[in-house]
Amino acid sequence: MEEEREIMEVPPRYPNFEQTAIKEFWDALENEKLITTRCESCGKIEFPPKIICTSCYSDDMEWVDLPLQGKLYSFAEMFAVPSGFNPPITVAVVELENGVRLFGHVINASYDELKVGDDIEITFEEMNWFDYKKHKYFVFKKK
Amino acid sequence: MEEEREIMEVPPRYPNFEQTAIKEFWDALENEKLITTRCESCGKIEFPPKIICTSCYSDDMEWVDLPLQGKLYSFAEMFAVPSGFNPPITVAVVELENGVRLFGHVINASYDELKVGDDIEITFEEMNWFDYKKHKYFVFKKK
Amino acid sequence: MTDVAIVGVGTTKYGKHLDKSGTDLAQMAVREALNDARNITIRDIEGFVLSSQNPEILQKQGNSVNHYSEFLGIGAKYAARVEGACVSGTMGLRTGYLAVKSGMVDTCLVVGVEKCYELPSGSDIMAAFAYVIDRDWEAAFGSNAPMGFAMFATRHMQVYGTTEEQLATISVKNRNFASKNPKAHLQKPITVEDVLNSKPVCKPLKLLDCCPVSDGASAVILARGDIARDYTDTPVYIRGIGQFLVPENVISSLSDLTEFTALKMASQEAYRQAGITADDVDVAETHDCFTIAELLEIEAMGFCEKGEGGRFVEEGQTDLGGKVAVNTGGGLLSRGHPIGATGICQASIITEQLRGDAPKGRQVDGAEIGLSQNLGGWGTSQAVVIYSR
Amino acid sequence: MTDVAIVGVGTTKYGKHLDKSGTDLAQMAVREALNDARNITIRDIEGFVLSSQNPEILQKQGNSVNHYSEFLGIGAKYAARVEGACVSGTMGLRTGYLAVKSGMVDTCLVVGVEKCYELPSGSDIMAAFAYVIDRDWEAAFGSNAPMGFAMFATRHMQVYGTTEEQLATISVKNRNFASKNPKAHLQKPITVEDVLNSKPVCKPLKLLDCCPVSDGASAVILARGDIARDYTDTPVYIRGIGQFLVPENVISSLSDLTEFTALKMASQEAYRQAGITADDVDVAETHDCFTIAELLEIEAMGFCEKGEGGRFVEEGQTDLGGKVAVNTGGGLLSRGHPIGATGICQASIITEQLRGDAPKGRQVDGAEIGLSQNLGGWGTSQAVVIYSR
Ligand SMILES: [Zn+2]
Ligand SMILES: [Zn+2]
Repeated sequence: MEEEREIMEVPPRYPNFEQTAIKEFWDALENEKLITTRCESCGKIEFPPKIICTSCYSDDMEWVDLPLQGKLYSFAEMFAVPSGFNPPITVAVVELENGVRLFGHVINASYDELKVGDDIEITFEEMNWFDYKKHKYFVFKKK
Repeated sequence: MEEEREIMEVPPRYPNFEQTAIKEFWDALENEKLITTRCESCGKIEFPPKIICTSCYSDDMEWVDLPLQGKLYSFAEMFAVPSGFNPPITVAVVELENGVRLFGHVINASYDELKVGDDIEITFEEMNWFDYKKHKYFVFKKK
Repeated sequence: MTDVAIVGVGTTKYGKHLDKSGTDLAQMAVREALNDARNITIRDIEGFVLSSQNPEILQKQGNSVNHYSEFLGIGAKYAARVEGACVSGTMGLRTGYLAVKSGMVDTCLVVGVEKCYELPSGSDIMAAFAYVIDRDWEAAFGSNAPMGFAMFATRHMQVYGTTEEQLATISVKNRNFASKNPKAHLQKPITVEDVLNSKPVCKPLKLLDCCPVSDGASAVILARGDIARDYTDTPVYIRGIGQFLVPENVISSLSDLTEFTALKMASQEAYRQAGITADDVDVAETHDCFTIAELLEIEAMGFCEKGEGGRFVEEGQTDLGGKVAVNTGGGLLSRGHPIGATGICQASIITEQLRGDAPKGRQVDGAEIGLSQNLGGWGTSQAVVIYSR
Repeated sequence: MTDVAIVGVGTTKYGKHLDKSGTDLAQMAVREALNDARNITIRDIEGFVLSSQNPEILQKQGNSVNHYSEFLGIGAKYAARVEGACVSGTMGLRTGYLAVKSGMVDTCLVVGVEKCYELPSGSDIMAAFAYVIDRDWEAAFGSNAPMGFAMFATRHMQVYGTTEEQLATISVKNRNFASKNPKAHLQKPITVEDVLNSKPVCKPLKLLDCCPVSDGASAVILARGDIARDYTDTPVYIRGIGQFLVPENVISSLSDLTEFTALKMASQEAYRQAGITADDVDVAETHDCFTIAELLEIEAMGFCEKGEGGRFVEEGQTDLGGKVAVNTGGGLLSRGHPIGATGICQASIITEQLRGDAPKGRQVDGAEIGLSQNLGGWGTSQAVVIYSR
């Protein structure tokens, strides 16, 4: 009834793991550690990591570990995905124990198996990146 | 003394010769004819061709031949050129006998052989286009 | 300060315009706007705002305000290309409004245009649209436009019990309006079952919960209030414009996925400027890029309570004869969404409504107060305009 | 209507910032601007304008105003990304100015940023810049930025006898200023011979007639004139802004390749608003993307007669102690040209001059009236700002 609509490419997947002020973050991921920045002046923990605090504008930022436990805040299941991914992909926003939220893939559940509030564990998996290599990134696992 | 600066790519060379409201223009070039639009309401001759007059906004446009003679209005010689071209390229703005100006390549003279006001003849040559085929376009020849 | 009025509007049909360039479409829309006004030629217009979202990727063309100025034949003493993803149109309208309001120009042409079908495939177009998403922290993992709105839908459904049927109702209503709008991209009526049975795009959203990809251009001519009647017998005045952009862009950075927080602020500001409340609005064009978006909008703008949107649309309160008629032009869902043009087209549809010129089946009887609402990002960049005769 | 003042300025060093993202650079510039003002945090600022030319191609990132709002932590009730190729910065400044002037916001942050060296090669960067040129009627045949300005140079030289040595003088002067500006991209002094002997890029222009490719960000904080002293002891007021965009974009469409016609109109408008003439200007930052551009600018703005620019610069009239000091920050030629940032950086340099804070060898003694001039396209889109204490 509707005309067919093809879906989905995406821009090259891009983070540059070498030329970046947050190289520590990418290096930590390779070691299956999840870190972000905390402002030493006002205490704000931000994700994504920043070189300057978005609240008080201090540049005194320290790296801190993020908890690897959280709860499902919302989720979706993508049937039309960019090249380089195999549909369907379940994606979610997860709220960590300290209130920080992350976006990523859910690796062990489809849409109908999930509900808001589900307990989630953070783990790590290799993904394809713009440099045509595989790099580790965090993913979500329903407990 | 200065750091080396690499120069020049260019966006894909793009005109779509089939899906366009000015297909007549591209078809005419293939037959070594140079045409543009004239507004039947106010008489304005415009290049590039338009589907609606930029002066009186009539959409009553007719195709007319452009003269193939003109004078050199200004010129330059490019040593850094996009891929697909061989440097150096002499380029020019030529004013036709009816006042219309065109931009294109000068095929038979370098910078030092030219001066403003030189007599120019319009001719046609094949060029590479985004569809990876060759298409004819107008070029300039110093008389 | 001076009032600002809309004195002319024009829009192309929205859809696939395979044989038209972006500049062709813009010329067609501006021609209609100039003809809709009187005593005005392109040379009489002092300001020029171009709203286009991504001609760089979609058309491989930058410096679009200058590119379009040549093809539109407009010289301008205030000019800007204004971009804010899907809210580009209303950002541009507001910027043109400021240029007139501040006395910088007496008249301003605002043109919205997007030419999508120049790229060779649907995949390329979708890749171009994904540029609006944060590259490193979201798009890198495959995020696309339906994804973000599906996240809102999931949470709204789980927290408030909103149903897929209720969302489908929105799509059906807007298609019904579009069936009476010859300029709409998709005009064939659909049923709730059609929506529910359409293929999943991003659960819980299905194909008919999503707007199509459209080419198109729309234009409005703004003028100082005190000279507006030189150009039309039926000026429509902009009574307020509210906008809000929050410091949230990555989907995981959004503070609340059950509401458009920025829209609550933008609409309150617009109401304040216009001296009205939500109850006063007779007709609204809202940004229904996905069905869930329209639902979140009627809640955020106060047409109904938070969480009540599903029931409200089910009751027909957003249809003709309801509390407020929403998307009588067919909405993005059916009229189409040539990105930069959408906010301008909304203004043209409200203008038509307030003039009483919409056809039967779309005209809101006695419409006095109109509203348009346009968003960018994940609803994180919002703009609301209030209009009256 | 209210006056509009600059109450804080900040800028990163311009150059290759391989380890910084666009958002990193923007944060650095805004941090400096917030520190330059007093009694103000990011949460106190009501408006946000982002000027960035082509993050779509250069950084593969769209919806930049929302992307940057997250990293800058700014919520805004007026927000827009404003783009006009190389004049994006001053278009953005003027748009922020209108938002304050019209009373829409009390304060507005205007950020200009361009991140070029994220692309893998110089060829890719140059390809990205070529997007500003009309795709079908000019770029398709290899046109690039030096080409258009070389066309002006050729005709100006043949019609008025302007020489390559005179053009070189401009580059030497600006590099000398840059040698005293630690934020400039290129700081090592050069001679006329260095310029003449540098390799041809597009005859008659050589490498040292051309500005480099730079990363960088600049920021200004605008405030209503009546509250400006809450934020600084040394507000610098915007006394006039003139702009003009002509309906010409393809190089062959330009009416006159010996002058910047649009700049004559933009500068006259700026002078009119400020109630001054060209003779009153003490210090000017102009858009010297190529040496010929600065020459055309001093003619178009009336610092000297048309055709006299070559002699004027040769006499040192645009150097310290001359009739008007031009590009005391080093200009685009040496300070660098991170496209969207340039117009904002010009405002910050004029602010420093009018505060008397520029270092010896760059400070214009007793500078009272400052001017900045920024262009887009082939000089077809122009903006001029007049400042004073
Ligand atoms: Zn802090
Ligand atoms: Zn005509």
